[in-house]
Amino acid sequence: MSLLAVEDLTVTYPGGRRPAVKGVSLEIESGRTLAVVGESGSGKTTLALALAGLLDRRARRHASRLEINGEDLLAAGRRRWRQLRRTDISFIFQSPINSWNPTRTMIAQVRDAMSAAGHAGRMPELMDLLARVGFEDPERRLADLPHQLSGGMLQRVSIAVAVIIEPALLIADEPTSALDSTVQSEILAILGELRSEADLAMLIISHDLSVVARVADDVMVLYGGKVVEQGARAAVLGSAVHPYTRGLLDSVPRLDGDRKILLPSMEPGHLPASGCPFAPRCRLVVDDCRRVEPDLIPINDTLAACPPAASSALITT
Amino acid sequence: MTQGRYPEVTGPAPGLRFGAGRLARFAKGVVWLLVVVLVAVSITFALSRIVPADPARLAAGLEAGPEQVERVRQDMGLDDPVMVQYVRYITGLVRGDFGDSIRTRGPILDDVVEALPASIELIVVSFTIFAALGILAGAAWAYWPRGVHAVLLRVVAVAGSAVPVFWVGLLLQIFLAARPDWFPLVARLDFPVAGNLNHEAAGIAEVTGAGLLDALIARSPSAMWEAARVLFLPVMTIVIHNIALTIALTRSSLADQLDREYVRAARARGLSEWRVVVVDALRNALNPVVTMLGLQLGWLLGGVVIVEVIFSWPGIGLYAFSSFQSFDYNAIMAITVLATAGFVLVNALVGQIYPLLDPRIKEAR
Amino acid sequence: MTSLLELTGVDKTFVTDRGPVRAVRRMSMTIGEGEVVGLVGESGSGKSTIANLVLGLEQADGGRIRFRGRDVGEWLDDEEAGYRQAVQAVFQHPFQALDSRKRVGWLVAEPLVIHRRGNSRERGERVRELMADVHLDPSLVDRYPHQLSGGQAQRVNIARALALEPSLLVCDEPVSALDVSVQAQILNLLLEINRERSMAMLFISHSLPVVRHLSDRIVVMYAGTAVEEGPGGEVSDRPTHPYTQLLVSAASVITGDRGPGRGTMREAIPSEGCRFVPRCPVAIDRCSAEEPSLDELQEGHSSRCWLASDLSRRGVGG
Amino acid sequence: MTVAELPAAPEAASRTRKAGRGVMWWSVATVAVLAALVLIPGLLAPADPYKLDIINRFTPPNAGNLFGTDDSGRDILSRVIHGARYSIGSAVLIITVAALVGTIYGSLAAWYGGILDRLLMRTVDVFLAFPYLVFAMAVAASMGRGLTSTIVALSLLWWPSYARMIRGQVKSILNDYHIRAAITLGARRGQILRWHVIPHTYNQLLVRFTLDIGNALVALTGLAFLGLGATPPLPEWGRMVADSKQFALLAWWYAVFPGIVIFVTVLNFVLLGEALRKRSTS
Repeated sequence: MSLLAVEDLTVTYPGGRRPAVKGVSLEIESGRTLAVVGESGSGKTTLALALAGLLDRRARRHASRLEINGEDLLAAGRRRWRQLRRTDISFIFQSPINSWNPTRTMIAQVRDAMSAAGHAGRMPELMDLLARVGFEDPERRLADLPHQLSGGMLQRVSIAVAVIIEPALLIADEPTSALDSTVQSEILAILGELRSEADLAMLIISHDLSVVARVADDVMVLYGGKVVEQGARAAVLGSAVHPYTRGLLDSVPRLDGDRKILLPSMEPGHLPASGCPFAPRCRLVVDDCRRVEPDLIPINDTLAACPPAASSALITT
Repeated sequence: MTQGRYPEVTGPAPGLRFGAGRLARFAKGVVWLLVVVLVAVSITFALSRIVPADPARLAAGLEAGPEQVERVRQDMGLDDPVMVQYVRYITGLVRGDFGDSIRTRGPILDDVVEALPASIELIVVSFTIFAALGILAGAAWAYWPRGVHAVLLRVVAVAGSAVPVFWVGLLLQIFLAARPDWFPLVARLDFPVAGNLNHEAAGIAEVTGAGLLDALIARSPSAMWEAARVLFLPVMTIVIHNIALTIALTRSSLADQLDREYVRAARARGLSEWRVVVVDALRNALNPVVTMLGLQLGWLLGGVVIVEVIFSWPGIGLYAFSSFQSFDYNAIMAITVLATAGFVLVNALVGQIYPLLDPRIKEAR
Repeated sequence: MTSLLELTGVDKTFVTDRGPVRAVRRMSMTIGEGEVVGLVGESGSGKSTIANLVLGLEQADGGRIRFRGRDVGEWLDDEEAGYRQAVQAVFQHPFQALDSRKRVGWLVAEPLVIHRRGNSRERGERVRELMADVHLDPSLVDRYPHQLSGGQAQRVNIARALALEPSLLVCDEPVSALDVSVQAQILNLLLEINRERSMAMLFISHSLPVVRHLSDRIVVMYAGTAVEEGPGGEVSDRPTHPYTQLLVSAASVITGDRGPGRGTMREAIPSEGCRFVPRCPVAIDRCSAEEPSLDELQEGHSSRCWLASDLSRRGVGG
Repeated sequence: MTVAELPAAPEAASRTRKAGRGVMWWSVATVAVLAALVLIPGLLAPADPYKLDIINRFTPPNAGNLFGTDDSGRDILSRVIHGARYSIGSAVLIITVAALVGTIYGSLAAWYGGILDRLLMRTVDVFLAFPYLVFAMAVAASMGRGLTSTIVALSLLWWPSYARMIRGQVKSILNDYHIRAAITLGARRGQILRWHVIPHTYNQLLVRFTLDIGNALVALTGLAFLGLGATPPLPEWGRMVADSKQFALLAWWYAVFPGIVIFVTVLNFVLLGEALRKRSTS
């Protein structure tokens, strides 16, 4: 049974021209990692927040199913969500420096978090975990204020605090994009290690395909609030069919690529009010795309929301 | 590149020197206080010497002949060169001597000491009420931004700052003290005496001169009730006028903090709303509020004049007003100096609060 | 290749409230006419300070910066306009670099007005030309910056920089604030510009793949100084400094390789010896005692490491 | 990177924007009325504000005297209308002088920086440390009572806050990225200041100016209440309320109506200022 199961999740902000997240369905099993890929405006952060009950009060959420550990959470109140965040769901944010109160010492905030989760007595264990993830001399350094620690160190604390409560689900929203590339790979390695040890389900959100490549089992590509393609990591990264996914993959400069050639790049564009959100930028666009919102259909090894891609895939194979 | 080609635009700010320490900062503060007071003294002194009215004439009284006036002038040292007078005044100040009042004919310091408790009582009580209520109301407004209370608070915040304080005082007097005589119209009429409460009538001893405090010391509930009734209208006048800014600033500052990512992150860690909103966000939001409250407390030292005049509150403000009315320039100078020093001191104290609210600030200004 | 920009032994120290910070230490590098040099390093490595020094926004404490053989500081003092026309810049934050109260047309024309090029009709003509050069829709002239997308805003910045036809373009992280799909467009545009106008560029980025894609030569910076320098392909394919090797392995390719494991996380930078020692997997005793110099291993490929020749033979991950 | 993913709520925003625009138009209209009072009181006032009529003193509000009459039988409404010139006119004058002096002073400090900046701003700090009411009393006492000396006193005390605000603003604008961009384009000092710095101060300056006219009005009438300011028989608003004090129990309208006019006027400037602030930040 899936640890997290979501069906047809839609989140709307009052006055938004289109929903921030529209009709997203996903499942994650324990011990597996789902990566959600998307650029700014894709609705990926909204999705993550919705799954932790952290949406803004003005946001409206609809879904036909929302279950964690088999528990139906469609009607869960704020109290229940808070309880869940103390025991079952952990969240890691993008900016390590912004996820801690700048005016209180780290140790005070870490203690707050531990006692909120009912683990006040496990501080020594947390220190051990911190030391294990490469945070030297945690007792002393945690007495500092957040701005006195580097981004990499702060993110290690965030991860340690998130993991020590032994959650069933770990949601990480761009956990490395504010960090330097060498630090980034260390953080990813730590996340991967802790995940497989604790056998928890992980949802990682990123705009960076190299991050996805490194940690994901399954990949889901979001554009304009809609899932445009999803599948196993190898399939999405290796043989994606949706023009947006392809475009993303192609437009990343690679170390082993050709030097000083033009990268295949996508047209700039906006989000249309109706039809396929990607239509204005798409090279496969046909009239239907502007009228009908395409559904996910199996094409080759993945599910993709692109009928024209399906027909061209048939032709090429 | 030569110096000064461009405005100072780039690079981190030139650093604050290290190891200055508490003592050095304290010394700096004292020097600053002295400088400000000296400037204030000098300006008011210069002004007082171009007063169109002749102090000697006033001091001698209207019936005095020219010879008498001349003698008074000599007694007061007003015929000396201005610089001599200035130096004499400053040396007097250093010894704590503000000179004599023309009006009451006693040393000004005595008058001031007598009037001070009543003013301090008024200021402290009003300040505590509007600061506490304002922060509370502003915080509630920021946390629950919609609803009837939000509309109400907006009205208070906008109207409160627009309403002239003397007019509020008059209206309160007309509609709460005169028609239904729920409250005493004015504090007491047998001015000048120390204290704002008729201690004799209330049957308690006069210890500090501040009615409420004396009633507390005497443990007399009836006197406390009387003291509170006396205080009510003037305090309300000050609160109505000052609470608006506190509410508005607390609200915008807290709303800003509640939008920050760390608040969401704290919620994500399962912290209770109380911890997130009060321990984390509100504490951070108080920084600009404290700055403003410090300034307001400073202004109150001067602003209390109007309220004291309306309610005949026998404090330093009323004393200043009476001195001004009778061109008692020595008294006016003394009050200017004291109020300025008070303002600087209050703000120095406020400077000590910043590091408590935000430990990133080492060097408090 | 004649050298256009030359930095020799440049030093820059900032005084901060936590004591002095040496942002740049004895940094030397050159850029030839029409050459694209990529400067790569992590945050705090001093790479942006280099940009500011070249642009005269900061003053070096020591060493020399020469442009066309002439000291930049001197040049700025005597004839600033001349230097500004020759050296232009594109910054990291596309929106912040544009005055929010001015329209696109005004912004693109600004350099022409400053340097008194043409009358207003000719300038209008030139603005249209420039916007076409950076593939901006001419109908955007009346927009304010906040009405643009990130990619469009960065194009406006590039158009402004091109207006004076400079011979060197300093690009300080020009794509790191942009989405991946937009990033490719801007990289392509810069590549076109380099090709069509043979404009030299100092291209600064924290991303090795991005730098490698665009650059003829790569300079790797660590803790304020260059640790490796060489032709683009050489540095990324056969890195000889352990830091470069770390960068290469961190920039793992998409094909599914899980990348490197984690090293120990030490961030302190020692004040003597090789600055990289605390993070170096191969450091020997000599490294902590004595800082290596930037030595040439092969034609045009140098490395600041005692073990460089061994490491170059063993290759990445050796 | 993808920081601004949460879309603002455009609908709610547009609702408040509409309300804001309503407030703004209302305020602008009121300001126009006030301007008329200041410029042509003679055409608007029903009676002569100075004409004594002892027999009809303390007439409560009626059809002939909408606001009633005062202790000398003068028509309060007419006095209020004529008083606008003295009250609002003085407030505008004070703030204009303060804003002008403060802006120049603050820009100089920010632009040159260094020792000059420190020196200039220390002076400002000294001025800001004076408790204004007491200080104004001292000034007025020495210059003699009257509207002029109060205007001088308040202008003297008001400019430092502008100097501080403008200095802070210019400083922060000079640190903006777009200034670096302008420098690298080769823009000269004057051009940077003219094109890229000063226009960015307009919004806040305008907001502050509007709010401060209200504040100055409160300060001015407060001083007038203490007998510092307009001398009788000038129909200045604060003076009128002050004069009414001793008759407060006898003729409530004497205190109430001029007070309401002051309140509404100040409120109006506050609302206009807030509306302008909202417009400039959205």
